Amino acid sequence: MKNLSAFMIFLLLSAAGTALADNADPPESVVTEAAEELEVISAVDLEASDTPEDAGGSVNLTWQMETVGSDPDSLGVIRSGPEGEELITTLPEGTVMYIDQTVDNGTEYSYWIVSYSGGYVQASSEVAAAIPSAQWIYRGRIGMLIILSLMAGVIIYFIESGKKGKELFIREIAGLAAVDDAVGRATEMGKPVLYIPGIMDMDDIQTIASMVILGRVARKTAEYGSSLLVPTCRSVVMSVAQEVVKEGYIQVGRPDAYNKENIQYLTDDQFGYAAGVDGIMVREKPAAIFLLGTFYAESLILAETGRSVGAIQIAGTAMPSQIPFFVAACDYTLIGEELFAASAYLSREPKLLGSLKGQDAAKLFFMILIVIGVVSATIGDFWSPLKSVAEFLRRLVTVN
Amino acid sequence: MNWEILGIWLGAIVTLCLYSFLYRDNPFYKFVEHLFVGMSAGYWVIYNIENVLIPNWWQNMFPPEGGFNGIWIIPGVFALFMIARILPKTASLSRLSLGMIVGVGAGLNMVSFFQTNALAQVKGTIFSLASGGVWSIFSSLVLVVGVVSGLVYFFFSKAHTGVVGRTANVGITILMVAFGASFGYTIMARLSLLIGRFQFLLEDWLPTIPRLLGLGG
Amino acid sequence: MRLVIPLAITFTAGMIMILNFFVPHQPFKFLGENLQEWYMIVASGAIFLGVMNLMHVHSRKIRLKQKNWKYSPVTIIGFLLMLVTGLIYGVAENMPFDYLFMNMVAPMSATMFSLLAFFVASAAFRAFRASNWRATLLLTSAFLVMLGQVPIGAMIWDKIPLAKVWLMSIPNTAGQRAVMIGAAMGVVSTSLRMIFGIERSWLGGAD
Amino acid sequence: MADFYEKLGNLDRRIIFVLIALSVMIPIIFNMVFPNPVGAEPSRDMFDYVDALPEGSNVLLSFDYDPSTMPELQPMAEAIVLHLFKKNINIVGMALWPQGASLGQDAMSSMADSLGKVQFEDWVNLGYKTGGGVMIVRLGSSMSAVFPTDRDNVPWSEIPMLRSITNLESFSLIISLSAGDPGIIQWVMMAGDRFGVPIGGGCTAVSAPTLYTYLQTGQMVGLLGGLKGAADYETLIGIVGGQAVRGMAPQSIAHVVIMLFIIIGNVAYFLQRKKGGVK
Repeated sequence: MKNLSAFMIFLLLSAAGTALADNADPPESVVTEAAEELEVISAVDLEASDTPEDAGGSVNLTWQMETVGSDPDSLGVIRSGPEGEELITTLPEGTVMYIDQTVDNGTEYSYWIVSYSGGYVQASSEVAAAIPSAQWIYRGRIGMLIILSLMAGVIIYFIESGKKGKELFIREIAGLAAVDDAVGRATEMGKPVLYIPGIMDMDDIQTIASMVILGRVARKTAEYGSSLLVPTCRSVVMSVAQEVVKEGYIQVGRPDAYNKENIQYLTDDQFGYAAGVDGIMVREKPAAIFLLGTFYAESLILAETGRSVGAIQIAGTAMPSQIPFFVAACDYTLIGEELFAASAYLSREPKLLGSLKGQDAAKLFFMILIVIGVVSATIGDFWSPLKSVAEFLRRLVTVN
Repeated sequence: MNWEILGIWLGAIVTLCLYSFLYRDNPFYKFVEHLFVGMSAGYWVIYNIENVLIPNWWQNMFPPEGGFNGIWIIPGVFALFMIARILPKTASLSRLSLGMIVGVGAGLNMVSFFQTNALAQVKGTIFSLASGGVWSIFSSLVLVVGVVSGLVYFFFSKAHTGVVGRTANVGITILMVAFGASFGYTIMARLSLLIGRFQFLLEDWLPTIPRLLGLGG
Repeated sequence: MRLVIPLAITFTAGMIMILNFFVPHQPFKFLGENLQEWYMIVASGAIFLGVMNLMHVHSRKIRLKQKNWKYSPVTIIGFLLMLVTGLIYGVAENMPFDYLFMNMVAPMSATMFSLLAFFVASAAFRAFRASNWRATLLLTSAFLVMLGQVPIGAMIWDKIPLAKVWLMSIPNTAGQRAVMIGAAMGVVSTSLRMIFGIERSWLGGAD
Repeated sequence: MADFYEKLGNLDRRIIFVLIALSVMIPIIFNMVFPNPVGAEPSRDMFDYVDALPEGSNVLLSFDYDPSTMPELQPMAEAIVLHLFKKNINIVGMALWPQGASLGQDAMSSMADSLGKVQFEDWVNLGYKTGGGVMIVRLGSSMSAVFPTDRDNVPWSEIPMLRSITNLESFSLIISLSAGDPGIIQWVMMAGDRFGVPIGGGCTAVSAPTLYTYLQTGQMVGLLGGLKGAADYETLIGIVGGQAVRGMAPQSIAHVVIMLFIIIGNVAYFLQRKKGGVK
């Protein structure tokens, strides 16, 4: 009982305490008023400039706030242009930049920033003006544009010279030399050939390269008369694969042997696809498996299962993280660029071989760039003029 | 019916069925494999409708604030051309869509690969060898020699004999060391996935068995 | 003619994407941004083509009573289950579609992914044999990195983790860079062949 | 006998599968913890650098990850926060990833509660800001311009511990726990290279190799890579049986099993070749 009354007293006291605390409010507001007597700070160093490297219609504004004084409640951006003067936006206090995207190219606009406090404009900045315009080039990408055009020019030059029938040498690529054997073995054993074009869609350049190789493989399987299975992870890839394989069969005069059902879509799901392909591998027991295209983690799931059914496996990808698994689990692996060289190698067409020579020239260019860069940067540490050479080269290959 | 426990059981059953593949192909794996293919295909159809077709196409064409934006008919038409493949008569229309897809892909890949795979890597390789101690200089040298000789390995129009052959040999050697290292390094990440699945089976699923049998809480 | 129009579209689309990267000016900005989205829409719309093929293949299997046809209904039912729940209930959390995804599709994905733990082991056992000096290097560097990853490496010699870091940061970086730069050349050349119609077999056309 | 070696060399892979499964399962069931000696690794460099910071210094801790990479990065976050608090170093938390801010809050507030550290005096969470590298450059000129308030909208000027902080140069060290982009790379390029602030960090195992180059060039003072890095840090600051260290037990056993198989495979291969049993 005693406890209870003590508790009641405590409750009463604490309620009173809260009331007292409420009463303590006014002094605090006095403090606030005192602060308001300080001048409200305004924006300074306002700069307006055309947004660089855009399609126009945009002006960048930057400013700083004064440091001494009381903070405003909010900031307003005022623009004066052909449509007259208007408040274009209100920004929270502390903001120091704004991009106005409601302007027309070629017209001059003036801007100033006002500080609001208590609902009124208490301070205003200087005026700054800018004329928005559109640019024709990203300046940070000029170096890249030059190098890219140069390479494209060289590659196209070699393609043209290839077309003219210039004899071109190409070194042996073990994985591609084995394509015939692999298809031949499958035919002898009366087992199918399985072609896996990676898990990415048709916009992926490795998939595109893979489709080109599929065309060559299809011709071989048509010639030898073995069946070719192509499960795909994307609908568009399935469509292209159907076209390519059909064409391959037509070209060697075996359109009758083409079976559309062999080129099927499974699922867009990475691991659902892996599960489905694993199933095909253990049930159809292909004698040759091609894994060419873009692969992610599923690479080893496929390659190990393929290995376990005793197939000859030829893999190829430009994904640096997956190459090690293919190297470990497949008989032949096309590493990186070798995948892209495959269509030229298999077709032996002069114009395609020419493009390989163009690629070599491009690589040579980069090798020389690296060597000159490293040498000049190293010597530049002791003899400064060379340092600027290295700096120049680094800037050349920098893209912004 | 306890949906949560049912969910755990469904997850555990499909997990165990898929693991049975490690022993050999069997009806359990076949069942779950077929289920997986079907369900995931269905999932991606819905995903594409919900995350691409509705927000990126339909709502662009018919903005929620009203009106009609005619330019979005174009991708719709291209998509229809693609689907027109099912009828032999209209099949060749799909080539137009394929042309567009491959064009976008080729153009986009060309610049992005050139920027991030070529230029950025070349830039990263231009540095002074003369920094740090002997070991650091040696390492930098290995890096530069590795990149350059690796590129020589990829030369197609020169036979790998003589100086080119020897350099290409250095290149393939460094590639092999790199592949080995990368392989060994990834094992940990793969094991983590397996640990995650076993934790699910041992810590989430197993405890539900006594509960279902009415033993313990 | 049956190749000219598609190739013209490829050329135009490819050039727009390239110019879009270098030129901020209109109309390239507008076209470039739109084309990417259009591509996404077309590729997404094409999924119907894929699933129609999937349904066709499996119903045909059932009809012709091909090998393993008894499993084909599972695929069809699984597909319809997701499709119907997704269309009726939507994709919000705690709805049937989400429930099926979280409790079936996601565990199946995670389990397939985790098979890799077994496969890296069997691939390592079989492939890492010191049969020639290159294979020996592959084996040695893999072995050292594995040792460096786990405490036992540091127990044997405290420099082993350092060797791992060196292998990963020097030879591995060098190898990856060489592969990446080389591949970029292959990509540029393949893209050029596509954009300029030099390679056209992907359209099913003669080359 | 050559027959035996051949069999050994072509061992059924299912035996390997069983052993891998067991080596992961047993440590989980028995909750095993292994000792985790730390060699001369980047994680030790990281620890040494933090350990040598004087009491009362300010450290910027950026939580640049999201829940999907929590298993690797959250143990790091907790261990680093604990270490900094124990050393009486002030922590200014922030995030380049939206969900990082709340993950950071979890790590800091739970450690602060157990060590009696006071918010706004010993630690503060400024929250998430978009903009990545560009935003970091702005931090180099003025922190309060980018973060006028902390995560809970407490104004900068009302937080006592921030009085001594003007820009990035006010920090003795910046630590980024990074799951990708934006992350450590942006901190190194924008904060480290431009303003000369030492950068340390932690990252997922997958991205560690790319970041090792920054250690080589001295652009980073140390790095925790993946679960192993987290376990190292836990060991170095003396946590027994921490989250990351526990996760290392199945990893260790499975790694050893795989290495043993590689050895067996090679021994069998050589003995077989010696007997002339192989081509």
